Amino acid sequence: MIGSQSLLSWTFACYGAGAVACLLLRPARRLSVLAGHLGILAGAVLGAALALRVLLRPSAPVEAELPQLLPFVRMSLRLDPLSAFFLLVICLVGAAAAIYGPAYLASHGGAKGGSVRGTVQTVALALFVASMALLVCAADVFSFLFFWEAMTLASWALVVSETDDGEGTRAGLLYVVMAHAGTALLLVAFLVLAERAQAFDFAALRAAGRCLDDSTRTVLFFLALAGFGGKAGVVPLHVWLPRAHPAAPSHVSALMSGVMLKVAIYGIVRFGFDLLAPAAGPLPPAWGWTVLALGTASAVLGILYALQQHDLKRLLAFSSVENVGIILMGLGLAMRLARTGSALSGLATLALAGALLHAANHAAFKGLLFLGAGSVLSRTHERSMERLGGLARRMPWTAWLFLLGAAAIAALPPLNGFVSEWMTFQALLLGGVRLGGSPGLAAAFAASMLALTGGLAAACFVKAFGVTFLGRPRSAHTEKATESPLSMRLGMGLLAAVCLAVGLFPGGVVRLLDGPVRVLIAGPEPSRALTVRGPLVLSSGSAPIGSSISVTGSAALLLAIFAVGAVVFAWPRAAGRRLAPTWTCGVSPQSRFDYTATAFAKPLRLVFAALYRPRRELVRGEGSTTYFLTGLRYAGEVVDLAETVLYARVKHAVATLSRGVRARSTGRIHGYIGYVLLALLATLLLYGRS
Amino acid sequence: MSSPLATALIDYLGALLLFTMIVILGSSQLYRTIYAVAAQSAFLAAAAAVLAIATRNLDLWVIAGITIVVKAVLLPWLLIGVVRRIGVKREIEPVVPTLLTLAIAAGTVVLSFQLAASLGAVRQTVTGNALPVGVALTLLGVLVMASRKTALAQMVGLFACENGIFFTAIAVSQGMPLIIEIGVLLDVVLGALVMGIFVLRVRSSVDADIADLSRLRA
Amino acid sequence: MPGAEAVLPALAQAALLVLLGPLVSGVIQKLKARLQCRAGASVAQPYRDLAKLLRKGTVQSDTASAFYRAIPPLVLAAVVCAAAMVPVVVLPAAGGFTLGDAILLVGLLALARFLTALGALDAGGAFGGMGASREMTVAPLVEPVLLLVVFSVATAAGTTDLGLIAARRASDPAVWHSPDLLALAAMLVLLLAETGRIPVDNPDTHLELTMIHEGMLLEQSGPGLAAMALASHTKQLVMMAVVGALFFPIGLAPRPEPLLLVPAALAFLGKTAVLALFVGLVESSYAKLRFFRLPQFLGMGFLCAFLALALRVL
Amino acid sequence: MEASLLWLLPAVPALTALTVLAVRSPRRLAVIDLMASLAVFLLALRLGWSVVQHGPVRSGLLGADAVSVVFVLLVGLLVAAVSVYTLGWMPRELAHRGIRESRLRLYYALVHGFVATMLLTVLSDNLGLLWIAMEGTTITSAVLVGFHGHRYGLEAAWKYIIVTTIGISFGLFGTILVYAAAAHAQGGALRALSYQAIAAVASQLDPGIVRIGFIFVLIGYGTKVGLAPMHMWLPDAHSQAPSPVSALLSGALIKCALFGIIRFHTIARGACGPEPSGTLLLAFGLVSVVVATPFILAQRDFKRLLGYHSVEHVGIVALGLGFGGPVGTYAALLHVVNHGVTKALVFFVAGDTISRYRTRNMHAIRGLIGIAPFAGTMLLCGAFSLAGVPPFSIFVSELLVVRAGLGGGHYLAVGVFLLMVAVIFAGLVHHAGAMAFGAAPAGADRSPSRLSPLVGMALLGAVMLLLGVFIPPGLDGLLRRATEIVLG
Repeated sequence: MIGSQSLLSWTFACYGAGAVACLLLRPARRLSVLAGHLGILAGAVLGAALALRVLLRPSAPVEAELPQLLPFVRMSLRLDPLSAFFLLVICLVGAAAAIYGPAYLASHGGAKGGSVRGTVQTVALALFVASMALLVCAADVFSFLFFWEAMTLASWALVVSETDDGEGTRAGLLYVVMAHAGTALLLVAFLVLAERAQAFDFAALRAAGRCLDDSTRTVLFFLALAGFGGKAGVVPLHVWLPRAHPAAPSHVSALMSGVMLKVAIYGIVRFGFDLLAPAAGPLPPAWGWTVLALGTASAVLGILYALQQHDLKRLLAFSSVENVGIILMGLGLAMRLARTGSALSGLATLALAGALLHAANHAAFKGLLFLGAGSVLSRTHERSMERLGGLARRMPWTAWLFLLGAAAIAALPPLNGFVSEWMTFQALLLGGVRLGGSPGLAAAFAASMLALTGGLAAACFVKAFGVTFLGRPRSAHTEKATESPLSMRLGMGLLAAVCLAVGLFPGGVVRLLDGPVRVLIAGPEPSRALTVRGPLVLSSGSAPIGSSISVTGSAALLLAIFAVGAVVFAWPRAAGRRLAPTWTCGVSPQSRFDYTATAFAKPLRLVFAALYRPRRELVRGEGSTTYFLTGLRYAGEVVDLAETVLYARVKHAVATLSRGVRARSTGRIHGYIGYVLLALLATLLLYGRS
Repeated sequence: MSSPLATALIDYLGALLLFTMIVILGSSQLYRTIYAVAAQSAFLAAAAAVLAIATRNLDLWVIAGITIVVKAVLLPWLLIGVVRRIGVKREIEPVVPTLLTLAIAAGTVVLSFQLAASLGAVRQTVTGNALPVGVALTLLGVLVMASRKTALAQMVGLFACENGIFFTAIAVSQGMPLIIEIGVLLDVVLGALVMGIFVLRVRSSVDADIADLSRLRA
Repeated sequence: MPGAEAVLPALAQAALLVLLGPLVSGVIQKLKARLQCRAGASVAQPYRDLAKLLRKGTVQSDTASAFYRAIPPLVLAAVVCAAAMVPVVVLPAAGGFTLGDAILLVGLLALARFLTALGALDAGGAFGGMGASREMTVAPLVEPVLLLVVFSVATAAGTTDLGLIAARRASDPAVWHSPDLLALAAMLVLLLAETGRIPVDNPDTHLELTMIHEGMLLEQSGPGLAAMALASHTKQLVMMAVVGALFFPIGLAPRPEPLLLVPAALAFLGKTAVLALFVGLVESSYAKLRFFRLPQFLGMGFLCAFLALALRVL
Repeated sequence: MEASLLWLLPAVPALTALTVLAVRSPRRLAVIDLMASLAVFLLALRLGWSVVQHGPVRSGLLGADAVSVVFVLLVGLLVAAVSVYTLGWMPRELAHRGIRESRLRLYYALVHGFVATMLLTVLSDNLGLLWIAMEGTTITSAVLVGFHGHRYGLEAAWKYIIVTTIGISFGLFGTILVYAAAAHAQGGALRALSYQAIAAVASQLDPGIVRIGFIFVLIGYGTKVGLAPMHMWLPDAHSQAPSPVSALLSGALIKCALFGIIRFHTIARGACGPEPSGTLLLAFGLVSVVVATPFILAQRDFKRLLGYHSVEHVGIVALGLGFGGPVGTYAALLHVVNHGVTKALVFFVAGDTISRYRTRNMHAIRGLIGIAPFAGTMLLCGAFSLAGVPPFSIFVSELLVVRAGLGGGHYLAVGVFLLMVAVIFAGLVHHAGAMAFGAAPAGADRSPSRLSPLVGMALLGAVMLLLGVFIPPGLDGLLRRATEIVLG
């Protein structure tokens, strides 16, 4: 049994070794990529083991001192249960991506790229995963910011290196710029705190945070919220996300959408509940409400925009915005309820546990979905769902795994998505009852919006799966598609297994949340609060108030009934089963008859037209009359309000301003001299007199 | 020679320096400005000499001598040489209207006197009105450079500006250390040479006044 | 098995709902026929249809995937499972093992809907897609309403467990407040939508322009279709049972004893009959709404439900 | 020994300048150039070592303390890198007739004269000598700026020499005022201009006159530094000079001018307390950062872009000095080094790029990574470093500057600064990304570049990365002592 210390160092040694090996073996391209991913896998496994150990055995947290490089900061790592929980999430998806990666790069990335790209992407991936893992372990400001930026840069490299066209580059630009702006805010928040603490390490910051005055505390929190929110893709700071995430290689998209957003969530949690928490008493109520409102907006808008996407990966990216919103709802409620007294602290625990669990769940199923989309992409080289279809018969494994993910993200029982959303529902509802008045109303409204989100998510993923995998293939590539190699399926299978496990045995998983919750709020531990009626039953609060479900039980029942039904209906009969073409009013069916993504989403597009501002144009063919069409071309799109309303205007304003300023400056030397003279006179006038 | 007399003389010379500067500012004739700056340098040398007598400081004699040689003779001669070479037209058309320039100049002088007035204790160290005059001369020199179109006028302005500095240096504390003074003069001469070369090269390559080029912008 | 005494009643009630489901449909059909001055088919007709379908063979679309065959039993299983969460005649033992609450019920119904829509898309062709698209447009507008209604009642009871809610409300009728009227209104709107009735959907037609639910079943045949039909019958009754449990928890037996069960069963039949009557009347006295008018109709329900919740909380 | 080092350092390049005038063959010229530069570098290191070991060194008009050593080391490093780079750059330049072979020795002579004057500037203990040397740098570098001889070069050179000479004259005026104050305080002769002597008695100087003196010096030397609004000559000059010279101008020269300001800053702090000089530096620093931003955003010319970036970064240094305190001053000095190294590196890349694409219009430069992978990578790294992203050096110094600002409670200034930095980051990454990625135009020169430019870039790139993740204890100690000296 090796000690946690060495386990920690070994974890990151593996990542480093992977990157180095990949660089060394560069001439042998396949081998180098493989070596790199092996390193990542090893690191992920060790990291997961370490995280589990810290989570299950609440002993003293693991600490490690990094070599002191810069004279004025001492960099150190500290693995408390909260960090461990997020480290577990990172390592989980990281492992899946590492298993999945080599085959994907070989079949897709390598096809266009050549050896350089493969190597670059592998190294960048190793750095990416490692920096995320280090980030959640960071125990001082400098290393936090350092790994934060390293994470951004590595993912940026992965985004821009994937394609040669300008698209990836533009997406990367938008991404890195917004990330950097966020970092600037974080910088201020951190450094103000560090100034108060006169030190860089989190322990001192925590101590300083205890004795802040409320206004400063709130200002700092909102700075941090904006900084992290940008990275987490909170509306309206989300515009970079649906561009950058799809542009990366699919297993990297899985990491970016599934994990990187969670790292931002980690930041919010760390700041809100830990560093900035007052010594005693509740957190400022404004925090909780703001986070709740942002979460609600992100959830609804995210899924609404996801519904209208035709690019599979873009759709998934938008749905990440939705899920971050759901997580924030739980967090917001927990912030509002935490430490407000015994009656509500149980609910705070419930909400926080729901949020954290949903963070983990989203990592699992969003990772799974992105990997699935990746294998579709690598097999068909098609990203637009309009030209996919009928893949369920051609790549069954991918299809069923994707379906599992889709059902999970649509919060359908008995999968993990349902569990965490149920917890959030319960928290919102009971919280609303307990709070009463307008706060309660806000919670209730959030609950209703969450319900709406759930319904829309179901619609969205019926579309995603149905249009992509069912019906007939709508392009030649898709026609010839074949199942993806074993390693890719294994990568997906790992995450699918997690979705099932968390869904079927939530009681067991809740134990993992005890540590983090204990660190964050002084409430009852989730495993006590949530599994009062035995491990198979999930309860919100204790009876009579509160309700409970047994996903396990109902799943068993579901299975049993299904078995019975299957036997009955599949019983051999006199008139057996035969195949026949689908009924299309007598015409022999073609793939053009199938419903496309655009068609599927049209009703909702019209229902929410006020939000979408849909643009459609019909182009009639040459020489067509009202009654006789020679040809008809339809083009339509949906605009992202935030983009058009906010960003376009700001960008335009800045551009105009700078052009104006440039136009002002004539290159005449007299002007130059004049400015010097003016500066001197002005300064003398202002500062000359003593 | 007694110190009060020296102070008076310095003040008179300062007035003369200012007068010459105003001539440079106001005149639109290139030759006239060059002669004016030469005269200015002569007055400067005189001031140095006066102080030399007053303080029996040998260095100041040397400085006076160098000033006469370099600033009153060498540099004007160089300028006139350049003017002859390129046959620049005698008139200098100003960038800023001359009257406005003069108004600004008046304001500058007032400002510099006010500034000096605000420094109580130090004024004792400085002989007479040398400090405000020096400030004014320096600023006005730059004003000339900012308000004149031709390169040569700008060079004239630069020399005038440096005269102001030297005057201050002399008056404030019997001149800077000698070798520093010499080094400074050396730099002035070198700079003047380089500028002259530039002017000539631009004339020969593109037939334009170098101070008029404004292709590089923003 | 922990709490078998709690699970067995649930299963029994679910079985009851499954068995009675077709009957309710038959009754409604009979009622409509009468209102239209027709003799109409007997109330047992749905049973006959099911039996017929079960005997028939299957014709499956050649483009459908392997998953296609598994869909009907899965849908049925989901609905039956949902049925097990509703107290029909017996109240659950307090603090006992509970299978699930209203949210799980909604989730299971959503699962059924999800699978149905996928089955419709699987066959390919325009009708299935159209049905799925419309169904998934209506669903997001319906589910929140159901949840809101449940919440508005749940705030009174402090739990989302239907059994506990019913028990709570049965114990003291004073819990009946003005918000419940709004909630009930929303629930009735919802009932029509969820059971695919006019004015939301028209169960009797196969015109591609009007149908929603039927459109999704076009490619189903034989036993598969039977399963789907049974599922929708059951779902309809489940919704009615939910209405009963939420708003009229009268006569529910506190313990599974014969003496208590009989009146409870009668009470349940009475409630169901009333609701069936309501549905039948609405169906025969209203016209189907244009599809794109539905959001307003359902929005109305949403508003009622939200107001009910708001009044409860405030 | 140390005393002789002081004379040796400027003397080596000065003598080299004279000797190369007598040499004709390009090859031999290059070799002499390289030798001399390496010698300068080694001497600088030796001087730095001895100062770190035994404290300040003085002899006559020259002197070296920790502050000047920081600048000497920077100059030495850049000179060496530039010579290495020039080895491979010059032949291509000759081929593209950028420089005529007949004037080659003049070029080398001027470069070394330039270096000599720079070293003299930072090594002079006498404020008058400092002024003389700085004017010397103006004259030598002005000729280099105009070296190409086409009208743009000459225009830039004229603007450069005129504007900076004016500035320098103000600097002289300020020097004289301070001298007057000092003379008043301790009626002395030659020693009155010695920095050490003045700094020693700084507390007794008359605050009023020192304040005015500092204003003149700040505006004057600030013109040479390129602080807005006196910066306008800078993009012209730095963009028109030959690339290695641009690297020296941006990397080293403006830092030497900064050295002058720092000296007077110390005196002013002594005389009138930290308030006036700090506030002025803060104001001008902020103005520079703000003014540079729009020009960086809407810029087409690669080298002008870099010029405006120099404006921004001297602004950041001024901010650091203005925020004051140990942290701010340390950050400012560190930033001097970091920006010098990074900017020189990027100018190297620019030189290579421009000679490949035969244009400096950034809209016409595409796909550099494709045709010159190393240079392209260096471009990206340099751009990110300039934008203040870890793990590159400038991140560290900017972090410290911000920290100092927040520590001093200058929230508004920090806010504006961070906003501008974010906007500039956007512009810079946009430009760099567009140049690095995409498909290169057909006309571009795809030949593999020579070794020596790559070595030059690699040298600076390594330093840039190293200082981003690790500050050697020696350098740290040096900077700390320098901070103490600056704060008086």
